[in-house]
Amino acid sequence: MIKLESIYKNYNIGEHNESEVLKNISFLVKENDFTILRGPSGSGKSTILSIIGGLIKPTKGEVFVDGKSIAKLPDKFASLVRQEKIGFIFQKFNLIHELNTIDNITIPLLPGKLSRLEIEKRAEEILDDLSILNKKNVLVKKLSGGEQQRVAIARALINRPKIILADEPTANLDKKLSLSFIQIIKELKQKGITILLASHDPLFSELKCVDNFIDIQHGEIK
Amino acid sequence: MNFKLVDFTLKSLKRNMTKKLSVIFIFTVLVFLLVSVFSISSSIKKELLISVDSLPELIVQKMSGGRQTLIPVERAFEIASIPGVNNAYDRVWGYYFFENVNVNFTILGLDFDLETYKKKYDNIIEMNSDIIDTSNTPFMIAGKGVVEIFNSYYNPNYFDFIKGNGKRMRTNIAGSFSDESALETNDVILMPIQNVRELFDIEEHLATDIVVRVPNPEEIDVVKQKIQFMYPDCRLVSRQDIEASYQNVFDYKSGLFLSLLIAAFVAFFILIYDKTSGLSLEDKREIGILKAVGWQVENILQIKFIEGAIISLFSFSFGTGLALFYVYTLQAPLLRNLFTGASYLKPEFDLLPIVDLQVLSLIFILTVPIYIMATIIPSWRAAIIDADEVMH
Amino acid sequence: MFSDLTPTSKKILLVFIAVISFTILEIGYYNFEYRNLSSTILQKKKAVSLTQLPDLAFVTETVWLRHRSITSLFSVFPEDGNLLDYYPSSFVYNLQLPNKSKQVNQYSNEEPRNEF
Amino acid sequence: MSVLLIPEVIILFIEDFLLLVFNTIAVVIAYRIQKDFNINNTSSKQYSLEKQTYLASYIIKFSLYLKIASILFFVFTLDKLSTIIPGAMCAVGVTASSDYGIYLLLFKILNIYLFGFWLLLNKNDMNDESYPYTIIKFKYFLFVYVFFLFEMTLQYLYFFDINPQELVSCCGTVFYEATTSVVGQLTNIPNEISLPIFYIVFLLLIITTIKKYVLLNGILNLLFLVIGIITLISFFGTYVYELPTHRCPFCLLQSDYYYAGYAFYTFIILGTFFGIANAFIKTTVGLSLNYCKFSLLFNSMYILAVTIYPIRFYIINGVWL
Repeated sequence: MIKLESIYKNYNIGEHNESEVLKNISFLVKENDFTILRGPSGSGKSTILSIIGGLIKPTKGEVFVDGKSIAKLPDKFASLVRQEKIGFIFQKFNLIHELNTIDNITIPLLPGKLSRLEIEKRAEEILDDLSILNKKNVLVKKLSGGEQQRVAIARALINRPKIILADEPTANLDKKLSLSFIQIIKELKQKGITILLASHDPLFSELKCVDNFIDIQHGEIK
Repeated sequence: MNFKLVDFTLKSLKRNMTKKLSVIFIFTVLVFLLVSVFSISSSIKKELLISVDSLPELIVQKMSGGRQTLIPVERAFEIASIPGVNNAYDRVWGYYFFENVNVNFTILGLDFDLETYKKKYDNIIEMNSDIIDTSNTPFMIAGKGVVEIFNSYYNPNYFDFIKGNGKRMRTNIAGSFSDESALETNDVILMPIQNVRELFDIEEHLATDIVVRVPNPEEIDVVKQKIQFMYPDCRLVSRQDIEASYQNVFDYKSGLFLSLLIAAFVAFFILIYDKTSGLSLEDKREIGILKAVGWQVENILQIKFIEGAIISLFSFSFGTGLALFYVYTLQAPLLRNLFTGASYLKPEFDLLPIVDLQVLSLIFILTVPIYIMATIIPSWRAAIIDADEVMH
Repeated sequence: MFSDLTPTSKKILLVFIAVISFTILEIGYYNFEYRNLSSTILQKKKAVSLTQLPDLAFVTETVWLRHRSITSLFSVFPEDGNLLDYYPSSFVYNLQLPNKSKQVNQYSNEEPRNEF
Repeated sequence: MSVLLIPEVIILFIEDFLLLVFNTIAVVIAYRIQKDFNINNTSSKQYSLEKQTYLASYIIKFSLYLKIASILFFVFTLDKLSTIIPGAMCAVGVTASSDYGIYLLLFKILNIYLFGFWLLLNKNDMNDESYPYTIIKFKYFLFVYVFFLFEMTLQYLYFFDINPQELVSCCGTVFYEATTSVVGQLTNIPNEISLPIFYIVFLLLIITTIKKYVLLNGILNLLFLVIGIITLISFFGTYVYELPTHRCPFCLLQSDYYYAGYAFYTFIILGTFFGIANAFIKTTVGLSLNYCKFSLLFNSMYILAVTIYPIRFYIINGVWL
């Protein structure tokens, strides 16, 4: 499902402060796998996720998402891949605070062809699964940390993605919320979604349902 | 037309309304100014143009040394004999300067056989005919402004003109023009011809100018050439010339006004450019989120364009609505003096409520593209923000 | 189509359409009002056909007399050399003098240009 | 008193200045892109070039819309100028009042076609992941920019050259046998020849559309545009005016003929635009599109709209004009 081949990534190439963030990263994530990228913060985990998501382009190397090489895709088509196949969950959730829950969740599908009614029906189903349907019209800034996290998850699921990329999802959650997050991830795995999660939270190490651990140290696979 | 994007744009407009309000305000004030100035000038132009076809087709004036002099009356008979001219009559008229108020009255001589005038112009002249029948002293029909001045300065029912030789000529006020034609006749005084000749001591065989009536418009140029050929010292002013000069002067004035406004358009462009490109961190973050969840650059350009279109259409129609109300209902209280100049006689007149769609489309084509052009580069710069930097 | 709009944006659209339709109605109203002004317009026409004088009585007491187009040619010169005249019909001069060549008179045989 | 102080003329100049500034930005981007745009390398320069393609296409798209609006406005200005220029009854006289007039009008229409072709090319380029035609389309835009500059200078020369004191001849003489002008001779082809050609070209258009000879269709569309305008002026126009001597392309736009001209010109321009665009894209880029359908649709609407007038006239009066 996701295949990286000798990915290199340097920032501000050619200038004095050129920094090599990723060196020769290659790994494979099979269909419906739950993989954890482990490593201290600043080791390039989120850069890898951004490259897989098509947000940034690698300096060298190939990236295959669902069998399609996206490294060289122009931004227009990279965004299309992101919209159709990938759901992003960010560390700081990155929600639009002035909009209410349902508006935040439906954003990814607005440029698409679906009518608003279908989108809202789908959003309500997801909110129901995550049991925050009662907060449908509440402004996001009024929601608690856990609820915001669930809204972020709902937004990632709205376009029925094949892949979920989560970047430090439990970084600013307390233990109880992290456990409930893991519970949600397990349900997603049953639904056949491939999950790639980057985190340095020890909580994930003892998880049984994790198929594969990849350790990243200073931009290299250990 | 993706209405979901329109909906998203409208909601984002509502969210950062305070920032957008300044842009809308600037745009509306500019449109308000433009529409009101152009509407006033087009309604005054309309006022002139409606009365142009009752002007004489040709006016013959004798010139010497670049100044107009009196024209021999018998020339009128020769001109009348030209085929195509149905009648040509001489006119005696001039200006009378009234020092106390520093005003010039236009005194026009008419051969007043009352019956033809009474029925022809009764609705524009309020005659009190008893004065005329009884006394044979000179009488006059005066415009509204003239009558007011006589009431306040002199005497409500007569006025003593001072002739060239210093003697007084008492003239009774026999009637006045109606209010509606104030703008055209506010300073006009009609008097019998012999009284005007007496006042300006013009001999019997001379006149001020000659009016030539040519019923068939095609003939006017031919008749004009013939008269020019007959009297090389005369200057001929045709109605078509006057109409073209009305058109010219208003284009000249509004053109001048527009070219002075170019500085304002440049300022408008820069203001809009700077207002739309000043993206707060919050806006940048929002666009980053949109791109992160799968929006393409084109989608963001689309919502920026929709936002621009909504703001420009709204401001344009709001500005136009206000301007039309200001000009035609409130009669443009301040801006009007810019056009009408200083006149002691203060002709009160209403601006003709003529809304010229050509003027509105002219202003639309002027302001909206400037606004959209000013937002092209800022919206593009916003649309290509790297989602990745904004995320962390 | 309109089902894609949420209530809040419908409100904003309503305000937007209200302003536009207000302006359109206003334009219609003024044109209608102009139509029933025909009596005053007739009076203005009659007044001018009686006095036979162009221009409007805006400015009366300054040095430039009202019907300048019909009287002296250079009265505005002392004010300021390059000042174009104030009065509408005074522009007759600009059109009048140079276009003497306009008429095909016996002096010049210049054909009017008509390459198209 | 030169024409320059008329508000419409000033606005035309402001619009053109805006177009000039933004198209110059677009051409600078076009030059940079066609020099070193390569989809495969992943340098940050390539990335920024890719971003700039959005700016260029946004500018050119908006320039086309503004150009269409400004050509309409240009015709209105010509109509307004006709009251000021002695001897000109309608816009034809005003265009004839300076040598640059007719060329300016032709270039304005030509530029709309060229900009339109670019946008069609751009749409197809953007839909393909590998951005295949980017370099070609921006090389083409350099070529279009030259025409655009040409039009700007022509407009500048034209409005400075108009002299409101000069007597001009209007459509009466401009389109008649005695004229020496280029367009005059063109419209003097006798109707017996131009009409059959007009209908034959249309038949050929139908055949080439069915058989998908794209290149031939494009050329025929070009011919159809020229013949269409000529027959409109010399034959169909007279039936709209119901006056055999009145041959004028602009008076059709006036209100007393129910703005028939706008319908005619929109149909013929749209029809021929899609036809020629189809051929153009096939030749430059080798991508065959199915715009022939639209071209045939609009061309047939044009033929229908134009032939109704003589037939109606014949039915009512039972005699040809």
